[in-house]
Amino acid sequence: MSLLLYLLRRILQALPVILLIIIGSFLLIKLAPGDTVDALVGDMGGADPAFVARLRQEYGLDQPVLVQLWRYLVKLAQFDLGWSYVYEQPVTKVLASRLWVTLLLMLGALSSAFVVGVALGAFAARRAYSATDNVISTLGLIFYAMPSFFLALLLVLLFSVKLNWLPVGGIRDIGAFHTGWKLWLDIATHLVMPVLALALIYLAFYMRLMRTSVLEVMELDFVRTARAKGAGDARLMFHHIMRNALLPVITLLGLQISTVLGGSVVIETIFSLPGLGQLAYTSVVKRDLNTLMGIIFLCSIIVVLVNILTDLVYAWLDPRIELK
Amino acid sequence: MTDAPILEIQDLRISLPAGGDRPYALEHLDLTVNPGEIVCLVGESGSGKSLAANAVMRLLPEPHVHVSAGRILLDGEDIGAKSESEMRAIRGDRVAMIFQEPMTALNPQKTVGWQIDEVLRLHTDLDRKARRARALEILGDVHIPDPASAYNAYPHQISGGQRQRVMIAMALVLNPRLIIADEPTTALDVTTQKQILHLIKEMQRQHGTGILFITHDFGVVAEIADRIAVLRLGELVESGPAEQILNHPSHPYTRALIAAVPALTPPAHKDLSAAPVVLRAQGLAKTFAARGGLLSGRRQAVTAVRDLSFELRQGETLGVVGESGSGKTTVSRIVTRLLDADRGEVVIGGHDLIHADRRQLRAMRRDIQMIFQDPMASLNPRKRVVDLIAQGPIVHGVPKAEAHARARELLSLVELSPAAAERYPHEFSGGQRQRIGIARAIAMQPKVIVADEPVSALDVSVQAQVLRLLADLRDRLDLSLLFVTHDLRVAAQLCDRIIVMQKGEIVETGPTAQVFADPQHPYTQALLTSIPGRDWQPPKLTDAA
Amino acid sequence: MRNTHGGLWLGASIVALGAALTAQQVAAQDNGAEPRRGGTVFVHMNTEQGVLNPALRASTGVYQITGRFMEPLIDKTYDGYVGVLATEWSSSEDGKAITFKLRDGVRWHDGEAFQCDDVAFSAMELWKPLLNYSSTLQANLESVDCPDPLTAVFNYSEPMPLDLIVAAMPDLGHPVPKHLYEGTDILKNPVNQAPVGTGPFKFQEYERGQYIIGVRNDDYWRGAEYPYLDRVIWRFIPDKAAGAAALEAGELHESGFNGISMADLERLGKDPRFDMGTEGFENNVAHSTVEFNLRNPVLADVKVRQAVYHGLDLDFAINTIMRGFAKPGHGPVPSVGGANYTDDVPVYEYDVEKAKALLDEAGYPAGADGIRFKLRHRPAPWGEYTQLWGEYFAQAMKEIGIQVDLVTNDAPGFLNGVYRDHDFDTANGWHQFRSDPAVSTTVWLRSGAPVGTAWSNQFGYESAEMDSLIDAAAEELDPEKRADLYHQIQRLAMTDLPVIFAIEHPFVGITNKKLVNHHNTPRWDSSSWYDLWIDE
Amino acid sequence: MNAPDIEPAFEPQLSRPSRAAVMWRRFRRNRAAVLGLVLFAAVVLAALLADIIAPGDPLRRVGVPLTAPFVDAATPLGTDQLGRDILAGILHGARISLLIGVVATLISICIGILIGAVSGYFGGWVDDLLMRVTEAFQTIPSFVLLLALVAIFGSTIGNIVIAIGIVSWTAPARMVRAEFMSLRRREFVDAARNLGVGNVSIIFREILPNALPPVIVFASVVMATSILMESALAFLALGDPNFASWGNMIGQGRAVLRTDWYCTVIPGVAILLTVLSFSLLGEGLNDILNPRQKK
Repeated sequence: MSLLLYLLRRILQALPVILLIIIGSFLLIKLAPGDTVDALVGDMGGADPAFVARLRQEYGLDQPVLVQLWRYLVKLAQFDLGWSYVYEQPVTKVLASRLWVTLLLMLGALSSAFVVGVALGAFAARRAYSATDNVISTLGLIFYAMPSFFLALLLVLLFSVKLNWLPVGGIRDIGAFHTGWKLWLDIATHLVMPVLALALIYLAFYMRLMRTSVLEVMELDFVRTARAKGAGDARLMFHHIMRNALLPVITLLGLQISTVLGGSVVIETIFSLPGLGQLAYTSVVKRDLNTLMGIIFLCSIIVVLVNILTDLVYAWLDPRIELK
Repeated sequence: MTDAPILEIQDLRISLPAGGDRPYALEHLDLTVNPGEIVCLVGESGSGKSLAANAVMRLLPEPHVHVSAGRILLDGEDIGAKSESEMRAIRGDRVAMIFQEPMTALNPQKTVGWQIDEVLRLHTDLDRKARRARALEILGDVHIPDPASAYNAYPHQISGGQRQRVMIAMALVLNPRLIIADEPTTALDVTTQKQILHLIKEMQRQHGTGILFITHDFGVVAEIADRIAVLRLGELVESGPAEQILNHPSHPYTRALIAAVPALTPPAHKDLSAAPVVLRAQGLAKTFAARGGLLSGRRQAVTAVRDLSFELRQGETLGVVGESGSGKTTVSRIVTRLLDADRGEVVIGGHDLIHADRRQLRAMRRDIQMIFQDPMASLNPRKRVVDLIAQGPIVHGVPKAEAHARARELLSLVELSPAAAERYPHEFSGGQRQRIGIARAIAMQPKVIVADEPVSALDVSVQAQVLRLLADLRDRLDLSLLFVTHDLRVAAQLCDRIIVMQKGEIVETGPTAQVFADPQHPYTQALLTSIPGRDWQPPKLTDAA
Repeated sequence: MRNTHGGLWLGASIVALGAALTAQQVAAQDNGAEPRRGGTVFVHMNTEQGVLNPALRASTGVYQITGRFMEPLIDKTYDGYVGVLATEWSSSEDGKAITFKLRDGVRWHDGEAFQCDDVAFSAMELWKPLLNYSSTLQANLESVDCPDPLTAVFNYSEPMPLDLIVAAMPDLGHPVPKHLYEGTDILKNPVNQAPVGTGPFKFQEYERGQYIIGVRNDDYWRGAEYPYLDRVIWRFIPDKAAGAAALEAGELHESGFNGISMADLERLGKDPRFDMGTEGFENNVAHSTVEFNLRNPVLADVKVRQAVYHGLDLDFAINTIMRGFAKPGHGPVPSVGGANYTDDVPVYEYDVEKAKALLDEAGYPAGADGIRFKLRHRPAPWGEYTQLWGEYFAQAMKEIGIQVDLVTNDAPGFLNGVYRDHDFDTANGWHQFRSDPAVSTTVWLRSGAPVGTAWSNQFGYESAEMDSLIDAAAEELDPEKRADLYHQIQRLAMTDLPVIFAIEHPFVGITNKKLVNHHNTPRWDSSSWYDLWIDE
Repeated sequence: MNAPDIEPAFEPQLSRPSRAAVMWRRFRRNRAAVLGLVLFAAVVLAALLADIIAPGDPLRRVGVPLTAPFVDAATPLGTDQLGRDILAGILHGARISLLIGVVATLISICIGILIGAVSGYFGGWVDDLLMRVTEAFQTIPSFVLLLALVAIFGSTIGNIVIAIGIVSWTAPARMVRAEFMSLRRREFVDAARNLGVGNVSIIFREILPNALPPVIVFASVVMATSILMESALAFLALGDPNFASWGNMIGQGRAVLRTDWYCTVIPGVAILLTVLSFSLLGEGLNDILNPRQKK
């Protein structure tokens, strides 16, 4: 019950933020030169004036901006995200077909970056200032310093073109018409490189933070207590240090979720993954306002949910925090 | 067996990393702990006493800090020759440790039961049920009121005293031969401290355990020690039976330390009823409200101070005494208006500080200055000493050159070299920093100085010097002091009158001598009887001025 | 009723062709093997337009997909125009009535018969009011009569040259099934995304941003052996490098319209697994253009524009940016424009000294820093090569003392900045030629288009002479006279230089050699692929 | 007998080495940080010497397009698709990258400090409001916002820098806020208020200098991400083509990656090394400014 209340309160808390985002982004897009009709005409290679004027009227783009905003908000309040004039589909449908790809990508990248990063970070901290530590830390930094697209291109070159192990792009082998577990296996194969490219960047973050955090926790009194109790190194690490050291890493995980969403733009482009990141970019370029607003709305909700989730995990890890 | 010493430290030397202040943290240390004996290792900060304890557990941060000479024998076995896994079997089983700060010494993420259970799991083959039974039993032994619920509680859910009981339970659960207690009561309130000391003694008597008790507080030493060893900068200066060291110290350092312990004899009562009232507090109240509502969740409202009134007269030192949570610190903040009171007034020089507007407030700040508890935290580390001291006058319109010149004069007034002016706070020791804090306060030529635990973070010997300086300045400059402290010995030393606070209210007030001699309120009585070593009268050592 | 000469000839040849079409004589690249039934072809799509109705969106990006599903009345082959859904066409003497004979026995994918009603509905409800470019072409269309189910008569208020309408039909003459559109909001009709046509493949599935699947139409009018393929799958891969990698990995079979970068085209072209070239794109030649804003007083001086032309090293541009797949332009009509094309126009060869002299003459001497004046240049955001063009332009202009600041924007920003706000000095982009100058080229040079119309006259160029030539050409029925008028237009455009038609280039495609019978018509990527088969 | 010298004289310990020397010693101990400093110095040097080693406009045509490195002495690192000297591009690009890194970081840190300081110092509704705004910015995927800003306002170098600044101020703001929230409870702040020092003065003169060290360390991260962001923008063809930037070089080189790898790889490595140098420097700064007890 208290958990439900907590969730309700968190969601209510998020509403003004989401509203702020919606209004802000709407006005921002409206500041842009050109609208979706211009973009459509650009794709078509031109059109005559009557055609253009008719489209504008059709899409309601001839109205004042504030009227458009008001109409949008009214529709949004009824959970209607509107119509995408670029995809000629309801935005909900456009988003639904993309969301799972991005979620898989993010989940895969973040979880592998998190797990490996935490493990390597803890390992490096145990051997702090040794050669092993230096190698791990430096490799982490190099992956972090490498532009993601550069890394992605190198991966494609190696694994797809040279070795022909992995498909170059897409989310599944369309012509194969796989079903069941074969389909999932196929999707997994397609996600290996994108996930890797995205994960390697974030890996460095988690690794470095975990290393610092473990080093800090190792200095704390209760670790000394545990040692005084006769606990061995492994026990210290797993029962006493790791769990405490995870706290800042969890916080970072929550904070980074939107960054990862953004970072997936480039990755999705390179690997032709039909995800939200690529969609967001296309929507900006095509001024597909409804779709873009839909993405931003959806992202906000994801970010809010993930943040609530990380807070719950945090509270679970740290009994001192009370969910109130 | 019974007479053989549990612990023998022979000619121990602990090396520090190269490039430090000194090459050895500890040198030529000899120490013996016999069964059923409490040996107090006494020293000020930097004496190396905690490292000695860690060396016994072989928990030094090696290789930077390591034992470079001497032997440590536990029941006659050299622990230096043990392998790491043998050491692990010893730790927690034959030797246990109790730390200073029970909050940080317990893993915040594990329940009390889990943490006691861990000791049993590591060193016994008991099954889960048996371990649980043993843990509950030991929790009962250390007088935890409800062992079953404490077993499932997290450390933050129980009080500080209970936490230290849990630590003791954890140390005792396997009946170790030796317990090393590293300042186990320093972080506790006096009344709790008394109970914990009592508990340690009781346990030691029951189990015949040897205890190596590390402390800086001679009051505590007097309370429990069988034998005493005094350390100074890594060297053992004196050791012997408690009675001998406490009453007949021979080494000058020991004598100086003992001389610095404030006596429990308040100064003779000065009659100040004729002196003008410089500060009058009337009906002060402060509640820390539950913030927010829907958007941030509810917190319990806490009443820190309720309906508090007192007067401070010219030249008087008024002590505000109480344990943590009594509201004494809130009083100091309200009176200086660092915190806004909910109700009441504080009248200084005919003006009410609480309701002063921005401009009046700024002018009135001159009249009431503050000396803070933590000499490191209260000085901006990025400012030079001269800027720190001159800052107040400059803010109030004194030309910079003049303010700086005055600041330099003040340095000599607080017995610091003028060269100190150009230095940064981190280059000074704690006592020196507190002198800078004092100089900063008097630079404003205030009518009232509020001192919030000004010596509680300092070593005993330094404490004495700073207290002497304060008393001296008060008399020379005819200052009025509002002196907030938890330490009754310190209060007895300096205060003309005291206010005893409990849970935001004054329970007793009166001239210090009178309160000490004949406390009326049960709480005051409890406080006074809890003063460690109250029965020990530090000897008058003529040579230590 | 009298057929015009060209119309008669064409009509006759089409009848012959139509009769012989079932034979396999078109297989230009036929490797001699027997065509194999079955298989799936994967096609690379660079852009995604969301609308799959060529009668609503005239764009190669749409044809590339819908070409398999929906057929035009007339298509273009290397042998000229051939009937697809029409079998014959002719014009009345006054040029105000055009008659199409329709093919018998053609059925929509849903089983309904294809009839004149469909053509009439499409022309009046879609081609005339809704289809970009077609609106201008069909501006004078008054009605379409159906004297019988297989005859459609288009009635115009002004003479309509048969050449023009025939040339326009492959792109702008796709009928839609009337029974699925009538009485609906045409723009919102879901059939626009799930097309129902008469072509060799039936639409099956469209996953936005990912793929479209077309499956074999077992009831295709050309006969049961067509098409050979079981399936065509289009994959949307906007990233060119990713597209190239997918081709290389064998995940795609074909990419057209410069869907991958020139460097990768060149590289894969050397790979024995691929055919690479401009065959099959002849219908869609484009000009890379440098456009002037004549509202700028500096650029209003024709000498300055000539100097700019002289300053461009077109051979360099052709060889580096276009990798040799291009040639210098000669005005608004490209060399594939047939009779309407002429190279008898003024030319401006690469000559830096001459350029400088012209600028001096125009009164813009070089300053102390070697700079004469500055230009704000907007390169069109149509991918890598317009961007490179912009940077090359800046490079080249610096050589003759003109400082060029590049202003980049995305597509809406660019179109808005150039066509609506005229906020540019120079711009570069490309301009596609659509079979006949009257379809989409002359509108660029004529004055009077409303401000803001993309690919209209953004230069602020106004020439009464040009306007009257354009108007005359649009209504001239005699092909020779028409051609002559277009020659004059080209000469005038090359003299007045409101825009430099710097180089003309067909698009380049790359195809896996497993495909047989590919790129065997001048608009192959937009055609039906009924005879394409895969050898694997 | 005199009182023993318990507190050694009231003299400060004058023999201490100067602050700078201490810092340098701490820094030097971290070998990786020294490597970072060397790399950073190399980048700065490249930027400074660009006009001497490769004078003239780096965007002009100097040779046959797509000359491989080490083939022509005039263009030792080769030329790109338009015959531009890659070496000149790398050297002049160092300026652009540094410019983008430094200015974008300054912008984001300044916004971050302002918002974080006000929010953390005053708390209450001011904090609530500013934190909602911060959350809003943090919730929108920053790269998407960046894309939108640049796409909308045009890819001039100024816009790019400002846009990067706008999307990256939230982390510094939260950091400054957290610092302020803990520092404002410190006794030296109370001491200043007790002396009558005003809010603005307390924020900027008392608290800020103490809150800065972690922010300065974090600035190296912002700097690194700024450069990465610019390169990602350029990769998506949203760079400013009027300047030779590494991102632009990669973006254009990508088209010829498979045939002429050096057009992409050389600027790619330049970015990698520069970002690496910032990260390593950040580590070193961290050692200087937030020293831990342990060696």
